[in-house]
Amino acid sequence: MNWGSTSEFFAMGGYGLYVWGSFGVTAAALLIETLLVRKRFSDTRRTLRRELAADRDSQDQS
Amino acid sequence: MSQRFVNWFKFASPASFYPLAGKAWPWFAALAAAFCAAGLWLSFFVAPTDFQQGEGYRIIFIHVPASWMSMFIYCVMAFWAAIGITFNTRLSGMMSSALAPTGALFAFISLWTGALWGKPMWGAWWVWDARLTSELILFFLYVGYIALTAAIDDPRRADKAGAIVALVGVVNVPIIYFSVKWWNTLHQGASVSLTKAPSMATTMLWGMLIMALAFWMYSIAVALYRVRAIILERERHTTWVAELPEMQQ
Amino acid sequence: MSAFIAIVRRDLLLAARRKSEVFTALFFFMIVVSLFPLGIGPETALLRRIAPGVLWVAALLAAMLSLNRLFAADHQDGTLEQMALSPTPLALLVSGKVLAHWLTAGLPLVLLAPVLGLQFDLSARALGVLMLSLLLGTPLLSLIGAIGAALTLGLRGGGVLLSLLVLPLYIPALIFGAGAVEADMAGLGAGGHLSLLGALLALGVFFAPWAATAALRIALE
Amino acid sequence: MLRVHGLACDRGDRRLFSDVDFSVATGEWLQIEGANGAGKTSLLRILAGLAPAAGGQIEWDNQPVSKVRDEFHARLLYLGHAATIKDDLSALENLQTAAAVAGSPLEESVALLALRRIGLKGREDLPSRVLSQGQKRRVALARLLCSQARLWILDEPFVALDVAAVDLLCGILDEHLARGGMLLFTSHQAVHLAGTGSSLRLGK
Repeated sequence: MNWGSTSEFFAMGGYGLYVWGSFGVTAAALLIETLLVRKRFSDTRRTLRRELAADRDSQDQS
Repeated sequence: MSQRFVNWFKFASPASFYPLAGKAWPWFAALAAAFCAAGLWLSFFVAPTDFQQGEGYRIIFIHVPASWMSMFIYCVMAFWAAIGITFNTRLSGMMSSALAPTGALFAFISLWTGALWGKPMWGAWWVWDARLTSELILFFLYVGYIALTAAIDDPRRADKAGAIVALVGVVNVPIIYFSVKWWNTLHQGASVSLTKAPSMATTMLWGMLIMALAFWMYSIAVALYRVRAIILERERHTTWVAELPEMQQ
Repeated sequence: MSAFIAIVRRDLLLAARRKSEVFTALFFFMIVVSLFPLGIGPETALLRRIAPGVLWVAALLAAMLSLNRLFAADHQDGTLEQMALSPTPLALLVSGKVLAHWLTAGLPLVLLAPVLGLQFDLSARALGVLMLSLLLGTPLLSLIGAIGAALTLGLRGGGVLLSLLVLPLYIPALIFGAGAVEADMAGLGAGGHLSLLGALLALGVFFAPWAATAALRIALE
Repeated sequence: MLRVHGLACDRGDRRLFSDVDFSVATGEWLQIEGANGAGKTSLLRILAGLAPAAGGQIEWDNQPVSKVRDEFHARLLYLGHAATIKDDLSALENLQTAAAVAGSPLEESVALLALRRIGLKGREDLPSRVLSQGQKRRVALARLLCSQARLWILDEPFVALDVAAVDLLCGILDEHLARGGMLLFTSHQAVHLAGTGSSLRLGK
């Protein structure tokens, strides 16, 4: 184990800003990408569902 | 033999790839999470402090794998582009455009972490190191690909044009890399390179490999998820989309 | 082959009838190069050091200016369709257009560069190497540019997109071209750089017309 | 002999036409009609090999056209909607360049003769910029006079022509058909041509 305490872990031997800046931004970037992809998929699915439902309705009526 | 050949082309159709991707992506996401946990544990708790660079060197556990991924993804895009041009399959273009944003993201992460590594080590946020410069140019190539495919309205045309850009780019990547490397040595002599960290211990190598695996699995999962969205957008008027279980109700 | 000559002849004729376009690019080259001393200062040693890079970057931008129109007019008036239907392979006709583009946009830069180099106090020998590197490098700019011009044909905001696509691909030409002059001034000899530039040119002559043709066929569909 | 079977064309998500069948034999002509946007130009472009078809076959001399593409192009003359005229070149230069690109370079005397017959005598060396719309069309049509191609595909050849020019063009087309040529064209007006011909209506 490299670290004596939690604060030592976060300080990273004086390089805390750089190390956590790297890991933090990476984690944030990957998380944001995941959320954006999920949103794109569900948006598409929602519009398609509505289009199809409208099509079915107009078919039922005719 | 012929049976297997037919099967491959069956999966190359969007209609059969869509459910396959839907089943596959959670597995890759789970693998990504597992490798990520293992990689982080290795890079923070197992790998020892570097006697020259202190704790700052831990940045390479994401910097190096992200650079690898950004280059690898570009090659995979070029591979799909070549398939698309040769066999004229619809899926290959969709795969390329599903991969591009993730590749660009990894190129960005590589540049960002490179800058954060460079500041304490070299005293500057940016140095014209051969690898960093090539990575920057690779990022430009990704941006060019995304901008071009976004500017073309017809998706089929966008796929074909994107395929040409990807192929021209992949031919140029090694040329650019070697020219930048040569330029670099001519101008400032050999500089400290990121990957040639002074004491490359086995644990460090393992940490980087496992993190690379995590990024790899993540890329596959995200690309599969994104390609599902792209397939739905492109195939919206087909009957198989209308008959999908998630489209009912 | 007669079709190839006809294309080159026609494009040269068109350029000769519209001289202003050729001269605009040339004056752009001159002005950009002349701006650098004004921005940096007139110190001769410094100017001599930055001269190869400045001249090369300016040549690169000047060659980009006319790329936009490389295929646009032919696309608009249907000439491109006629070229695609010609019994002569389209790639050969595209090479003809690229050659004409180089003769009107690249060669004048090569000829003008030594004059501008004098502003930066380059030695006669360095001027010679500069001309040689531009002579080998500017055709490469036209070749790679043709791919970008074909890909962005008929797109909204095609001009900006073209620079985004093409400029990263220009980097090796820039490095070896400017590097040749620098190496020569440092007494290292420009042979290595120039032969690499030549190798890139050979590669470009072989592949670029093919890629540009594939891109044009997409635009025609 | 050009034979087309089950041809279909898509634009974006929409199907423009499908199941188009026809054949054109030596000395025959076919007029393609249809409302704006019915796909007339698309059909001609597909036949010329400029655009891909969404389905169906095109046969040239009983062989799929994709297999004999070069031979087909050597026998084909396609004049599209666009004038293909460069404003900065003279009528003579335009004609000679176009013919050379099409693989059959013209002697200057032959080109001058063609321009004279199409009614551009004395205007051969003027820049096309100063010609009228109809005169520019004539420059483009002068190519027909010098063409050795067996199959002509013309998109709206009668547009922007005056009565005399329409008669002249009809004469040229008749000659082509009499020589055993084939002709496909689009037009909104009724055209009286010699030889056997038919018309095809796209859309409902």
